[in-house]
Amino acid sequence: MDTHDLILVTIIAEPVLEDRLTREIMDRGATGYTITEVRGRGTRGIRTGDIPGQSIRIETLVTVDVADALLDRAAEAWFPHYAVVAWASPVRVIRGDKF
Amino acid sequence: MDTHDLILVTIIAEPVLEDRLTREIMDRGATGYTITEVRGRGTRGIRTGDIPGQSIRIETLVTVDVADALLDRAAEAWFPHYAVVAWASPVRVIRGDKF
Amino acid sequence: MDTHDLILVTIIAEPVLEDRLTREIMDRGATGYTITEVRGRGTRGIRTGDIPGQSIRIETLVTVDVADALLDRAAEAWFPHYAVVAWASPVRVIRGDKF
Amino acid sequence: MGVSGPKLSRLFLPDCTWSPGLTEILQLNLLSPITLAFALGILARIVRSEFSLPKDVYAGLGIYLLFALGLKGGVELAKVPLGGIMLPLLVTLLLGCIRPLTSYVVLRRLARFGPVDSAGIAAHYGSVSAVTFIAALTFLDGVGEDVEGYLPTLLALLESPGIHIALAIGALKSSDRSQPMGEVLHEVLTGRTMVLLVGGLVVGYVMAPGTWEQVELFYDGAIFKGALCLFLLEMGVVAGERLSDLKRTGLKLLVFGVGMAVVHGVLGVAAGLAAGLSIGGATVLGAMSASASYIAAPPAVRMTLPEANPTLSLTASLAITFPFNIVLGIPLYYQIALWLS
Amino acid sequence: MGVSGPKLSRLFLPDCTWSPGLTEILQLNLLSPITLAFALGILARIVRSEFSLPKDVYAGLGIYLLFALGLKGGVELAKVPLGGIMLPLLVTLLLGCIRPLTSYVVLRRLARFGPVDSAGIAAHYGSVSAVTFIAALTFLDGVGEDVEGYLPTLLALLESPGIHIALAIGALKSSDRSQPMGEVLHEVLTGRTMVLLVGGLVVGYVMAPGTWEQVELFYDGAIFKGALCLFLLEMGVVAGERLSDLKRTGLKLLVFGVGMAVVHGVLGVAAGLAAGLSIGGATVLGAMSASASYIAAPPAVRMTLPEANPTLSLTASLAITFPFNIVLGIPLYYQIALWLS
Amino acid sequence: MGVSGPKLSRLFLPDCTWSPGLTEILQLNLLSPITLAFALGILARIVRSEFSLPKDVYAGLGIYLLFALGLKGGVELAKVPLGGIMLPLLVTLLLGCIRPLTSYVVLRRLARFGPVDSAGIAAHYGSVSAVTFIAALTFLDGVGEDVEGYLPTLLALLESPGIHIALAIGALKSSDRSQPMGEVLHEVLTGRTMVLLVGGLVVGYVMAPGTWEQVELFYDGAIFKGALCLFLLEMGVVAGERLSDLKRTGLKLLVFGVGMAVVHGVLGVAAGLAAGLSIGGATVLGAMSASASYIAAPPAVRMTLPEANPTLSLTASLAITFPFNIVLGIPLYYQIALWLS
Ligand SMILES: Nc1ncnc2c1ncn2[C@@H]1O[C@H](COP(=O)(O)O)[C@@H](O)[C@H]1O
Ligand SMILES: Nc1ncnc2c1ncn2[C@@H]1O[C@H](COP(=O)(O)O)[C@@H](O)[C@H]1O
Ligand SMILES: Nc1ncnc2c1ncn2[C@@H]1O[C@H](COP(=O)(O)O)[C@@H](O)[C@H]1O
Ligand code: NA
Ligand code: NA
Ligand code: NA
Repeated sequence: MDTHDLILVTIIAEPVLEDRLTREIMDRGATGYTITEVRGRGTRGIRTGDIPGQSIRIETLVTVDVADALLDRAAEAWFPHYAVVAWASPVRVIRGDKF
Repeated sequence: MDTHDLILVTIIAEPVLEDRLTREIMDRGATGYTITEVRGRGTRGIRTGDIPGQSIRIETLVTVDVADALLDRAAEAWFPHYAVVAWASPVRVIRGDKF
Repeated sequence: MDTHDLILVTIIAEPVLEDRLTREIMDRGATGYTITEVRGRGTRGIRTGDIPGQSIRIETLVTVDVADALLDRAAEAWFPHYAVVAWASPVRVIRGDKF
Repeated sequence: MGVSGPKLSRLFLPDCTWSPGLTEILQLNLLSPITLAFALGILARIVRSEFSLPKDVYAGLGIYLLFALGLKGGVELAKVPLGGIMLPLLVTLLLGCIRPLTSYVVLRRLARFGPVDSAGIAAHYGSVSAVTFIAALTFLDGVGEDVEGYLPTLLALLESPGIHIALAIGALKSSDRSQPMGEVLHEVLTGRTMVLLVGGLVVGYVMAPGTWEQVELFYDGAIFKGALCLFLLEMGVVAGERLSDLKRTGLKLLVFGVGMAVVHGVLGVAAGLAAGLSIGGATVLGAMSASASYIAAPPAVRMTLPEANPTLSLTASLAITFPFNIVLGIPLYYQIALWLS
Repeated sequence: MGVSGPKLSRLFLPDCTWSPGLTEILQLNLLSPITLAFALGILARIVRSEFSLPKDVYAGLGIYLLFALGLKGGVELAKVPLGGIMLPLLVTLLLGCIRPLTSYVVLRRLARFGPVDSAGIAAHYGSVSAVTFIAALTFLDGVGEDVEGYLPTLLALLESPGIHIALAIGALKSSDRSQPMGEVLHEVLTGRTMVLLVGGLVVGYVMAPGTWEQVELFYDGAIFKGALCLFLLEMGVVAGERLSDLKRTGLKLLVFGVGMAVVHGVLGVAAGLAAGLSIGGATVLGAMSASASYIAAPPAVRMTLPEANPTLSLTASLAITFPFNIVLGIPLYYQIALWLS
Repeated sequence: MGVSGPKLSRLFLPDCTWSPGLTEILQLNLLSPITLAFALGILARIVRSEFSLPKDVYAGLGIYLLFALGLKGGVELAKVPLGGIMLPLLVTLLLGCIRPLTSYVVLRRLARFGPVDSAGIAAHYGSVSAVTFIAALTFLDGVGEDVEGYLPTLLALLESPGIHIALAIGALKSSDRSQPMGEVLHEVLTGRTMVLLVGGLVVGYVMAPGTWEQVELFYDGAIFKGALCLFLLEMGVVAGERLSDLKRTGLKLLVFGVGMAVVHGVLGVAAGLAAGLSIGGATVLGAMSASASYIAAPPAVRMTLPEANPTLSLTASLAITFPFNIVLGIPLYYQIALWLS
């Protein structure tokens, strides 16, 4: 079995950001992403919609370089004004050549 | 970019526990959490509701100390009687100072 | 508190595979799994249903051996024809004796 | 249509003792759309079909049914002098206090369940199933029997006391009381049923005259009954899913689920007649009394009595008592009401 | 029923100055099923009930209501000569351009909010709430007042210009314009309201004769009103959830939310009468003009003006202006239309 | 209304050859609410609107429509002697066996698709689309043509044989048969359509007399048609989403999707008339026969023939054949039925 070590970047964000975030993720070199509808609570409690606390959780498997680029961009462009939380963790992937 | 190493604690639990778990999570020092509706199967097959197998998945980014406190509490108070599964994994977070 | 180191295997797959995948997961020695409804985008863009992009995300906490068996099986039987992505990461579990 | 027999027989044939036999009534009930839809749902599970109503649609239908029930009840309540319903209210409250006790004693002494499991199951049988109530109304409508319009008020009253009494017993017997009772009390008193049924009652009661007619078609008649069929289709799926648990939970739970329903059903009918309810009204009170909760009670029990096995109580209320009442119980309580009156 | 008084009084009693007092009309509005359902939803939140309609059911009801509104409006639009509605269309467009400006100026100068927050809130008050519109129609139906059937066309026209004007102001004032305006324009113009309301208008307009009657029962009358009650029940829950924010956002937002509604309401009524609308039609235009968006505007503002605090605008439109209009505003605008005409 | 022309012409004007032209009928069909709602959905996708019905609401509407269809069919089935429908049943079964074969041969020989892709697409065209069936009923109702009430029975019969025949062919040609055929057979035979349509047929058939009337308003007439409009609105969105695939899948798939529909449509009309169906009934059988599955077939094909490209089959059935039938096919089959009879 052929495995590769990659980074799983997980981003929790306001739903209005979906289009922009996924576009930026793909632009920076990711080959895909997976989105889950979630709800939650944080320090800001920003509520953008008639259903407060609703967020999306974006996961993307990327190489270390892409992960860095994504997190840099997040720190710079999204965090100042939006309710966004992001983290990265190392994972082992099969079909790793695909990413 | 300013990153911090934190622990991501993930808890799968029966939906009736939502209020209690989130309260205890915040009480023990977490700054937030994210909840996903999930379904699953385990060894107990406990079914509490008219929709069997429905559970919630709570994720919270916390410091090592808070993670320990949470898992201790889980082992002691929730596991004996409830269908709860919990795990911890190290992650790298941006905006880490926030947690 | 009694913790164990286990592997968390996460699989993103087409919904039609749910029954087969969960059966194979249990057959190979897992004690349970958790399923989330997700949507996403990848390189194949395979669309199997009237709601394109809909997938399931299966998580299962298993021992290293079971994880290897699962990923081997995935590489061999599921990847050639189905839109499946899978990865593994080490986690620390309470109630680890249960798995 | 021989269907409207019972009522006609009493109106026009006072000297004649003829009344439709239990068989005739049973058959009518078995072939009603709601019983058949329920049976179809069970059958779908038995053949291991993956069919089920989407979660949100099922919840939405449930909300609609409860709110409709409340509104109609409130509109009718506004028409009767409050003094006239004091006795039915009192009798219902009594049933709410007695039923958890009878359930607990039977479970503990006769069926020999442990104290915590007994309390957990008793909380279910101390409360009530709104769908059973609705099915009873629909059945009586089918046989042409009139009922008091304010009955949903009694349903609202019967829901919570029994849960709390049973939980209090359980709390005394349990070593691990997980949740402060206050929280559970709050949860039950502000639950879905309370908001929709009690809320609907109040809204229906205070609504400006003439406004009910503007929405009646949506909340009553064919639309209500049609939505009820879809709801029961899914309840069949849900109940069918638990049929497999029946083997594990054993014969004594089966006997309890049926026996308790009949005992409480007869008690309810008798109490209803004693309080001056019509035959139809007493039948509905009997059906309520015979029913067991599967929506409000389970989370309350799970939170306060975590040691209680939820499979026992849910299988009993959902896979035994509920189908029994829908298929056989309701016609039986009606027959008993006819006899006793 | 004294309810149909206003209209009757004008038809049969030309010499008589009697008309139902504001109190009478207010009471009728307060005790309408939709106001009561809304109040029940708020109450459920106040007692911290966990009750809420499933997300998808709430969205489904909203879609049904908007599409029904569009269809009906389109069917009616096909009956009037297009020339006859040019003036109302023009007046509505004017309201769409003026209201974001009045809102911005009031917020900036009188209430002394920052420029970006002012623009964000003004985008909400420059747009419109479809539910307020529907509530106004239902109210007028209740008092027996006729309205122009094509009014949904005006609703569709009033939705978007105000958002874009306010966002343009905000973009000038903001350092961080996150989203290219083109994208936001696209998003608003292809949003849910546009597809369902404008799309429904077109479908209703071109539908073959006789086909509307085949679906009318589903899209109009009791089913429409009954569904509206359930929708308002959940809107009550949603608004109730924001009541706690009122403390944080302060008194000046409260004063703004009510005051702006009244000012815009009077403006709308006057504009409607000036454009030749009936008393009912002018009342509806007043209610529209007085209302604030909470569906189309929030994401548009969030995307273009991320520095604006969304709590302020949503609390104002959803927890202040919306309830005010539903409970007091609509009867008030009606009264004003009666006076002005 | 000239709309009821066709039927009237045959009843009252036997000597007169006038009948409404294809153009007239086409126009009526194009301007029906369901065609327009479908077009609106497609348009919403074309302008890249994010509008779509919530998943659960869409599924709930589909469940309602199928169950309503089954119930009505069952009630009607109970009225006809079973002997009288043997021939239509036989003919339908034949269509179920022939259509996957014609599809496979055409795909393989004329369109030159690979064997596995051909089998996959053939499984879709061997099965049936319930919405096309409903649209045909609604169309015939619109032109005032009567149909046999038991037609849903034929629909139920036509759904599964074709899938299994095509999958069997595919399994012979494929190297990698992933799923044991038994499992797939079970999945199709216990699928949503089977539970609701066949289940509904049985429930409707055995229901006690007089009970259908109690729920008829909910399951038939304006509510059924109104719900159908909403459903088709979303089907338009779903089909519109696949329009972009048309470019990739190429012209030959387009020609296949339309040509196969017409061939199967004519076959179905002829078979229906031969089996003694009315003009309306034969039209419906033609529409059924011309239609392709997009609910039951896709997962069955995906599980058994993973090498088959699902984009091909879904684009053909959903973005080509379905719209063609809704917009042009149904009036065409009707015209052919008029000619052939
Ligand atoms: N410590 C945390 N752990 C997990 N999720 C979090 C945490 N803090 C915030 N979130 C998620 O991020 C969203 C926005 O957080 P915030 O920007 O802090 O309001 C919340 O609604 C949560 O879903
Ligand atoms: N090995 C596992 N891997 C992932 N999730 C699990 C596992 N075991 C249990 N779960 C989840 O935890 C819930 C309760 O499990 P249990 O207490 O074993 O019945 C299940 O419904 C699953 O969602
Ligand atoms: N790089 C990725 N990161 C996260 N999820 C992915 C990635 N690539 C694919 N996926 C998920 O796997 C599904 C199938 O991917 P694919 O087989 O590449 O079409 C997608 O719909 C996504 O949900
Ligand atoms: Na209950
Ligand atoms: Na809005
Ligand atoms: Na299908």
